[in-house]
Amino acid sequence: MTAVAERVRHAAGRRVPTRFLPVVVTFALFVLMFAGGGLRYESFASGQVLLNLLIDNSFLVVLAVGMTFVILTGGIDLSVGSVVALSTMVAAALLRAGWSPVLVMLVVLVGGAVFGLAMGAVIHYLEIQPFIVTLAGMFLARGLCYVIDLESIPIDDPLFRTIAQTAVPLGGELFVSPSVLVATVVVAIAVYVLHLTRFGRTVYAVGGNPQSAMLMGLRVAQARVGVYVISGACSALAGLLFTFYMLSGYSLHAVGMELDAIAAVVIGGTLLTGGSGFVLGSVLGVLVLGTIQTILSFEGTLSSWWSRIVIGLLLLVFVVLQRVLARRGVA
Amino acid sequence: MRDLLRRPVWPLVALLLLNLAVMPSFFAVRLQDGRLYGSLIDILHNGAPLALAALGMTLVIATRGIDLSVGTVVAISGAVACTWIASSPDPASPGTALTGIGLALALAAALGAWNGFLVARLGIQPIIATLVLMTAGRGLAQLVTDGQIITVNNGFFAGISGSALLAVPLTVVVAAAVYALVALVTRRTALGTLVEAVGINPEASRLAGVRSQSIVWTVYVFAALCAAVAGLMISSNVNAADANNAGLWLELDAILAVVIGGTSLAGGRYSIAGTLLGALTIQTLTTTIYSVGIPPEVSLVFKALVVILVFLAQAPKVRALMRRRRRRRDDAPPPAATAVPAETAGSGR
Amino acid sequence: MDRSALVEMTGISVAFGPVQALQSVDLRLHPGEVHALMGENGAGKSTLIKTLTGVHPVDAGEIRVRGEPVAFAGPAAAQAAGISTVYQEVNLCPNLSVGENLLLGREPRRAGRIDWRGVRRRAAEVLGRLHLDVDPSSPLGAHSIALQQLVAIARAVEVEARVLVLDEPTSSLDASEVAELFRVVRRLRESGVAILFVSHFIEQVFEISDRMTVLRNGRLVGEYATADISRRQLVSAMVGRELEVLEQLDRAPAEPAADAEPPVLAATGLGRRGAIEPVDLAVRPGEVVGLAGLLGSGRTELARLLFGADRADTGELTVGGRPVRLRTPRAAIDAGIAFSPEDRKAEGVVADLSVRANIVLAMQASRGWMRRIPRRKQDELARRWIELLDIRPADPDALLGNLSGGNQQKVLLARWLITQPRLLILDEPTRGIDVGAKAQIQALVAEQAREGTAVVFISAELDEVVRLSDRVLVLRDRRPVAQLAGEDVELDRVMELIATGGGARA
Amino acid sequence: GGGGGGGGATAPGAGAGGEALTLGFSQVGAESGWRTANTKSVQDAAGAAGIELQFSDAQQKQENQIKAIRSFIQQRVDVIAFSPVVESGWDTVLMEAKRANIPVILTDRAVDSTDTTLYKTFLGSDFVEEGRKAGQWLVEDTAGGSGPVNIVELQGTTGSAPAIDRQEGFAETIAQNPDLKVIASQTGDFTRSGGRQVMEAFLKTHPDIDVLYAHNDDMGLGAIEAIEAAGKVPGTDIKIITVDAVKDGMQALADGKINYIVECNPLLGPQLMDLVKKVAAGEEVPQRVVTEETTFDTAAAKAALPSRQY
Ligand SMILES: Nc1ncnc2c1ncn2[C@@H]1O[C@H](COP(=O)(O)OP(=O)(O)OP(=O)(O)O)[C@@H](O)[C@H]1O
Ligand SMILES: Nc1ncnc2c1ncn2[C@@H]1O[C@H](COP(=O)(O)OP(=O)(O)OP(=O)(O)O)[C@@H](O)[C@H]1O
Ligand SMILES: [Mg+2]
Ligand SMILES: [Mg+2]
Repeated sequence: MTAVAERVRHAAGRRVPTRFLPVVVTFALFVLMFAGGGLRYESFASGQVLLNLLIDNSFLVVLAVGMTFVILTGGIDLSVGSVVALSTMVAAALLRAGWSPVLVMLVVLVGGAVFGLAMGAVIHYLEIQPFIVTLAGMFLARGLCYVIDLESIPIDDPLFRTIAQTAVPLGGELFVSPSVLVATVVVAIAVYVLHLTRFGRTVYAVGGNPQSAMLMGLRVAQARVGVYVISGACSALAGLLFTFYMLSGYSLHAVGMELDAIAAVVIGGTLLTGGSGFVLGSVLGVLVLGTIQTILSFEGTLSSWWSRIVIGLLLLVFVVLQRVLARRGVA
Repeated sequence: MRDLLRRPVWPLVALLLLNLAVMPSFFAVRLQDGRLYGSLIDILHNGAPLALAALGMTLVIATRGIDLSVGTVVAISGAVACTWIASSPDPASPGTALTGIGLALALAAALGAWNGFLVARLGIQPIIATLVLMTAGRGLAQLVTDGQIITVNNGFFAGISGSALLAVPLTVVVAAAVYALVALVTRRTALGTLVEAVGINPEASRLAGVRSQSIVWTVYVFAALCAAVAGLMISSNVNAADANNAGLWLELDAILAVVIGGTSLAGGRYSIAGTLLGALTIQTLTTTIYSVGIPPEVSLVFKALVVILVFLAQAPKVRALMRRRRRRRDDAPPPAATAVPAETAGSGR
Repeated sequence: MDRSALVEMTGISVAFGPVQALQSVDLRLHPGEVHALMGENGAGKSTLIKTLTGVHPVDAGEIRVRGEPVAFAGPAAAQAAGISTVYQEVNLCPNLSVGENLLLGREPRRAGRIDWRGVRRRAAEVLGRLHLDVDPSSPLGAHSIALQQLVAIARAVEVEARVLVLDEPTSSLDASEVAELFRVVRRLRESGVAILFVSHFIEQVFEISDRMTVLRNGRLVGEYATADISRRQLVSAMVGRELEVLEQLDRAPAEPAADAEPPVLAATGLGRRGAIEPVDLAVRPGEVVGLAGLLGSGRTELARLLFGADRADTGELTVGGRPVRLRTPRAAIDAGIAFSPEDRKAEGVVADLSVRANIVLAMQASRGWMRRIPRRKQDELARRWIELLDIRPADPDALLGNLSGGNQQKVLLARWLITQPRLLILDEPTRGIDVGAKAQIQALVAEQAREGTAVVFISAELDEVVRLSDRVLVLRDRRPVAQLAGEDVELDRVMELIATGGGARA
Repeated sequence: GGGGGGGGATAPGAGAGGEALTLGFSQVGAESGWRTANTKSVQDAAGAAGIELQFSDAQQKQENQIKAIRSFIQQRVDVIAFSPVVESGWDTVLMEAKRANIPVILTDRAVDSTDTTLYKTFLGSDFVEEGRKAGQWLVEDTAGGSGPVNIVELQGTTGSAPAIDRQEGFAETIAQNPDLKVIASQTGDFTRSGGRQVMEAFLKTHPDIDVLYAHNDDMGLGAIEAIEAAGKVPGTDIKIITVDAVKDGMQALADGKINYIVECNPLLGPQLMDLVKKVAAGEEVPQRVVTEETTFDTAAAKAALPSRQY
C-alpha cells in the first residue's frame, strides 16, 4: 500500500497540488483495477473493452457531469434518474405521436432544463433543502412516466435507430457509439465552463462558502439555480443517450441511477460538502463503476447475491485505498 | 411537548381529514381479538418500522452524516432471524426465536459499527461509506436466505407484530418506548448537545475535547439497531423474510421523515418529536393512497405533490412572505405598533 | 443634507427579532477622509456596515450615495456602485487559491474566458503592492487568519472603489502589517476615496482617522473630529461612563518561588515537519509565557502542538513531570490543558448552539456525555460568566452565531476558564475585543496566573504580550530564536529580536 | 425466418468442435423467490447438460443486461440467453450479437422487436394467458351466482410486464360476467408486506369484499395475514386467486386459505439447455416455446405439494 502511495506520489510529481491528488489517486487505482482485470481474464484488456466502458456508460458520464456541478455548490440532485426515465418516455411517446425526431430532442432537452430551473428556483429562493426538493422532483418525474404510459414504448423512428446503431470507427477493429462523442463534448464543455468562466468559478466559491460568496458580491443566485438547470439539461441529454441505447421509453428505466451518478462523482474525489472536485474525476468515477460491472460479467460464475457483495467489496476497497493514499499524499 | 406543537402538524391533520371525508369510519377503533383494530391503528402499526428507522437516521443526520444502509439492515436482520428459526431443529419454540432475534440485533450492531468505522475512523464520506453496505448488504441477506423467501411458523416471532400490550400492538409499544428512551437519554444526558455540537462544527468540537469519533460511532450503531428492530417487525408482520424486497428504499422515506420533522441535512439541531411526526405523516400518506383509491399509476405524482406542498408551506421563507402579506392586509396603519415577536430563532431549522 | 457627503445614512434602524441592533443611526462619509466607526462589542458597527452594503434590509431610515437614495439588493449591487468592503470575519473561500480569492468575480478575461495567466500576474501585482510574499496559487485555507485577512484587504483595495469599508481589518495583524495597510489607506485617501474604518485599537484610530462616529448599544452617540477628542473622551463616549482602562495593567513579575516548582508542561525538541522546528519550552504554575513573532512565525503551530491539535513528529512533552503523548486535544484536556484557538469561526464557535451550551461545552465534554452538568449549574455558570465578561446580549439562550464577533470571543474564553485548567493556551484571545473588554481579559489572565494557572499567551499586539508575560519566547521563520525572562522582557528588546533574529541565543 | 436459419448455419464451431458449449445467460435479477428458483434451475440444468454457464445478474436494470450481452459477445460465448427486463429496446445489441454470429434465446419474457431474425426462439410463459386462466376460474366459480361480486386486485410492480399482462388477461375474461366487478386495484409490489398493507387498507374501505385476485402468491400470502387480523376467514369469507404456485402458496392452497392458483413455472432450465444445444448445432427450432404450465385447486395442490421443488 505504501509502495503504491509512493508510486502515486512519484507519478504525480512533487508539484501536483493537493487538490488534484484525489483525481490522480483515482486514476492510478482505475488503471490498477483495469490491469488486474486484464491479468485475470483473457480478452479483458483489449481496446474495445475499454471503449465499451464508454459506450455502455456514456449516459452516466453525462449525468455525472451535471451532478458534479450540483455537488460542487454543496447541493445534491436526486431527480436525475427519474428525469432520465421521463426523457425516454417523453421522447418515445412523442415519436409515437408522429413528431419529428429533431423537435422531440429539442423538447426533451428544454424540458429537462426547465425542470431543473424549477427545482433550482425553489431551492434558492424558498430556501428549501436540495435533498428534499430533488427527492420530490424524483417522485414527480417518475410518477409522470407512469401517467404517460405504464408499458414500455418501442422506438422505430429511423433517425433514432440510425444514431443508435451507428458505430463510429476509430481505426483497427475499434469503434465507439455517437453517444460517446456527445458525452466527450459535454465533458469538454463542462471543463471549460467550470475552469474558464466566471460562472464556473462562482460555482466553486459557492461550494466553498456560500455566505462569503454572497459577501464577495458574486452572483450566488445565478450559480445556485444555474447548476440545477445544468443538471436538469444533462439528465435530459443523458435520457436521450439512454433512449438511443435502449431504443425504447420505459417508466422503470434508470431506477436508482441517481445513486450511481452520485457515487461516481464522490469516487472521483469530489466532496459532498462542495467546493472541491473535478469533472474529470467524475468521469473516472463512472469508469471505475463500469469496470466493476465489467469484471463481474467476465467473472461469470457469481450468483446474484455474490455479485452484489462483490460490487460492494470492490467499491469498499476502492474508497478505502483512495482515502488512505490521498491522506498519505497530503501528509 | 411544546416542541411538538411548534412542528407542522397540519399536513398530517389534513391527510387524516381527507381520509375521513372519503371514509366516515376512518377514525373508528374497535377491539378485535383483544387488540385495537382500525385504520388509525394500522397507521401506527405499519408506521412503526419507518418511525424507528427515521429515529436512528435523525441522530446520524445530526452529526452531519447520512445512512443509506438502513433498508439493507432491515433485510439482513429479518433474514438472519428467520433463517435461524427456520433452520433450527425446533422452529416453533420461543427460545429459538429469541436467539434468532438476538443474532439479528448483534449482527446489526456489528454492521453499524462497521459504518461508524468507515465514517469516523477512516473519514470516508458517509454517503459513500454507507453505500458500500447498501450494495453489499442486500447480497449478504440474499446469501443468508439463499435468495428465497424464508417463511417461519413461530408464535413468539409472530408475536413481535401480532401481539398486543393492553390492546395496543406491540410494535407501537416498542416504537414508542424507543422514542421515549431516546428523548430521555438525549435530554437527561449531554448526548443530545454533544451530537449537535459535532454536527454543527466538528473541528470546534474536537478542539473542545468532545469525543466526536465515539459519538459518530455510537449513532451509526444506534441507527443500525433501530433498522434491525424495524426489520424484525416487518418480517414478523408477514411471518417471512424477504431478503430481496424488505426495506427497499426505506432509507429515502426515513430521510424524508427526518426532514419533514424539521431537522436539517446539514447537521446540527435535530428534533425527535419532529421525526416522529414526519414518519407518521409519510405512513398516513401511504395509507391514504391505498384507502382513497389513488390509482397506482398516479400515486407517485400524488405523493410528490403532497411532499412539495408540505415543504412549501413549511419553508420559513414562504411563511415569512405570507405573514408579511397578511399583516399588510390586516392592518393598514404602519406596522410599528404590532411588533410581532418573530419565532425564536433556531426552532424552524 | 450634506452636499459634500459621498455616503449619507440617516435614521437607520435594524432589528433582529427582539434585538434592536440599530436605532436611528446617522453616518456620513466624505471623499478623501478616513472615518472611524467606534463602539463596544455589539454596539452595532458591523450591522451598520452590512446595512450599507445591502446584506441586511433596513427597517427604517435612508441611505444616499452621492445624494441619490439607494437600496442595494446585496453586496454585488453595492460593489457595482463603488463600495468595496472587507467584512469583519474573513469572508473568502478557503477552497480556492489566494489569487482567485483576490480576483473572484472580476477575473481578467480574454475572448470571454478567464485568462489564468492574467489572473496570476494581476494577483502577484496586488500582493506585491501590500508587500505580501505568498504564492498566489496556494490554497487560501492553508494560511493563517492574519494572512487571510490581508488577502481580504488586498481584494478590497484591488478595485477602483469610491468607498472602502474596513471592518476590523487589523485585528490579527502585527505592527508592520498595520503600517503597510495604513500606507495603502493614506494613498487611497489622497486619491479621494472615502474610507470607513473599524478598529478596537484606539492608537490605530487616532493615527489614521480624520473623523469618527461613535455608537453605543445601537444608538448614535456622536460624530467627532479626531483632532478634537482625547482618548479618554472617546472611551467614555463609547462606554458611557468614565473608565480607567487606559491605565497600564500593572502586573507583578513572577514570584521567585515559581522556579522551584516543577513545570506544568515542559517540551523538549517539540516540532513538526513543515510547521515548526524543534522548540524547548517550560511553563511553570503561575507563570505567563508569551509567544512573540511576526505573522507566520509559527506561534499558532507551536500552540497547536502543545495542545495535541496537531501531532508532533519530534520531541517530548512532560506534564507535571510525567512524560505524555498528546495525540488528541482530548488527551491534552485530560492533562489539564486548555486551548483557545485563533480562528474562532472555524475552530471555536458552535454557531447554532446557545451561549450557555457553548460556555459549558468543554467542561461537559471532559465529564463525558453520561454525566450531564445539571441545568441549574449550567445556568449559574452562564450567568456568572456573561456578567463577568460583560457578554451582550446577556441572554444565555441566544445562539452564539448571532452574537457580535467580540462577544463570541468572550464566550470562547469563558468556555475554557470554567474548566479551571492547569495550563491555559490563548491564541489571540483579545482579537476583535473592545478596549474595555480587553482590559478585563488581561486582568483575568493575570488573575488566573496569580491563582497558579500556567498561561501561554499569543497576541499580535506586542505591547500586550510584553505587559502580561513573565517570559517571552521569540519565534522567527518557524524557529525559536530567543527566550527572554524577567528584566529582559521589554518591548524594544523583543522587537529587535523579531526583526533581526538576534545573534543572542537564549 | 429463412434469414435466421442462414445465420445459424455459420454459427461458431466451438460446440461442433467437441469442446463444452458456453452459454451466456443474463438474468433480470433476484427480486423474488420465483426468480431465484428460475436462476437455480438454469444453473443446475447447465451443469447437468455439461454446458459452461457464464451467468450475469442485471439487478433489474436493462442497461446492465445490455452491458452483459455486450460482454458475452466480447467473450465469444456460443449462445446467449436472457430474460429481458422489458420488452422494448433490444434491437441494437441483438444486432451486434447477430453480426457476431451468436444465436440468442429469450426466456421468460418476450421482446417486441419487429425483426424476428434477431433471436432464435422465445421460451417462456404467457402472462396474459395466466390472467385469463385466473379470470376463467372466477367466471366459472361464480356462474349462476346471485348478485354482484366485489373483487379487489393486488397488482405487481407498477409498469412491470407481468403486472400489466395479468391485469389485462383477467379484466378481459371477467368482462363476460357483468356481476364481476373490480372495486379496488392497487400495487403491492409483488411483496408480502405490500400485499398485507394494501389489503389492510382495502378491508377498512370496502367492508364487502368477496374475491381477492393477487398477481403473485406472495402478495396473496401477505393479504391472508391481513384478512385473518380483520377477523375474517381467507378462502371462505373472501375467495383468493393468485398466480405462480410457489411452495408457500401451494401450502396455503392445500390449507384452503387460497382457492385457486395459476402456475407460472420458473423451472425452465432443462428446456432451455435443450434449445441451446439445438441452436448451437444449427438445428431449426420453433419461434415460440411455451412452458408447460397448469393450474391448481385445493385438491391438486394437496397432491402436488410433496413433490414441489420451490
Ligand atoms: N443575524 C443576527 N441575528 C440576531 N442578532 C444579531 C445578528 N447579527 C447581529 N446581531 C446582534 O446585533 C447587535 C450588533 O452586532 P454587531 O455585529 O453589529 O456588533 P459590532 O459593533 O460589530 O461588535 P463587534 O465589535 O463585537 O464586532 C449585537 O447585539 C448582535 O448580537
Ligand atoms: N495547513 C497549512 N498548510 C500550509 N501552510 C500552513 C498551514 N498552516 C499554516 N501554514 C503556514 O505556516 C506558517 C505559520 O503559521 P502560524 O499560523 O503558526 O503563524 P503565527 O506565528 O501564528 O502567525 P499568525 O497567527 O500571526 O499568522 C504560516 O506561514 C502559514 O501560512
Ligand atoms: Mg463587528
Ligand atoms: Mg497565529
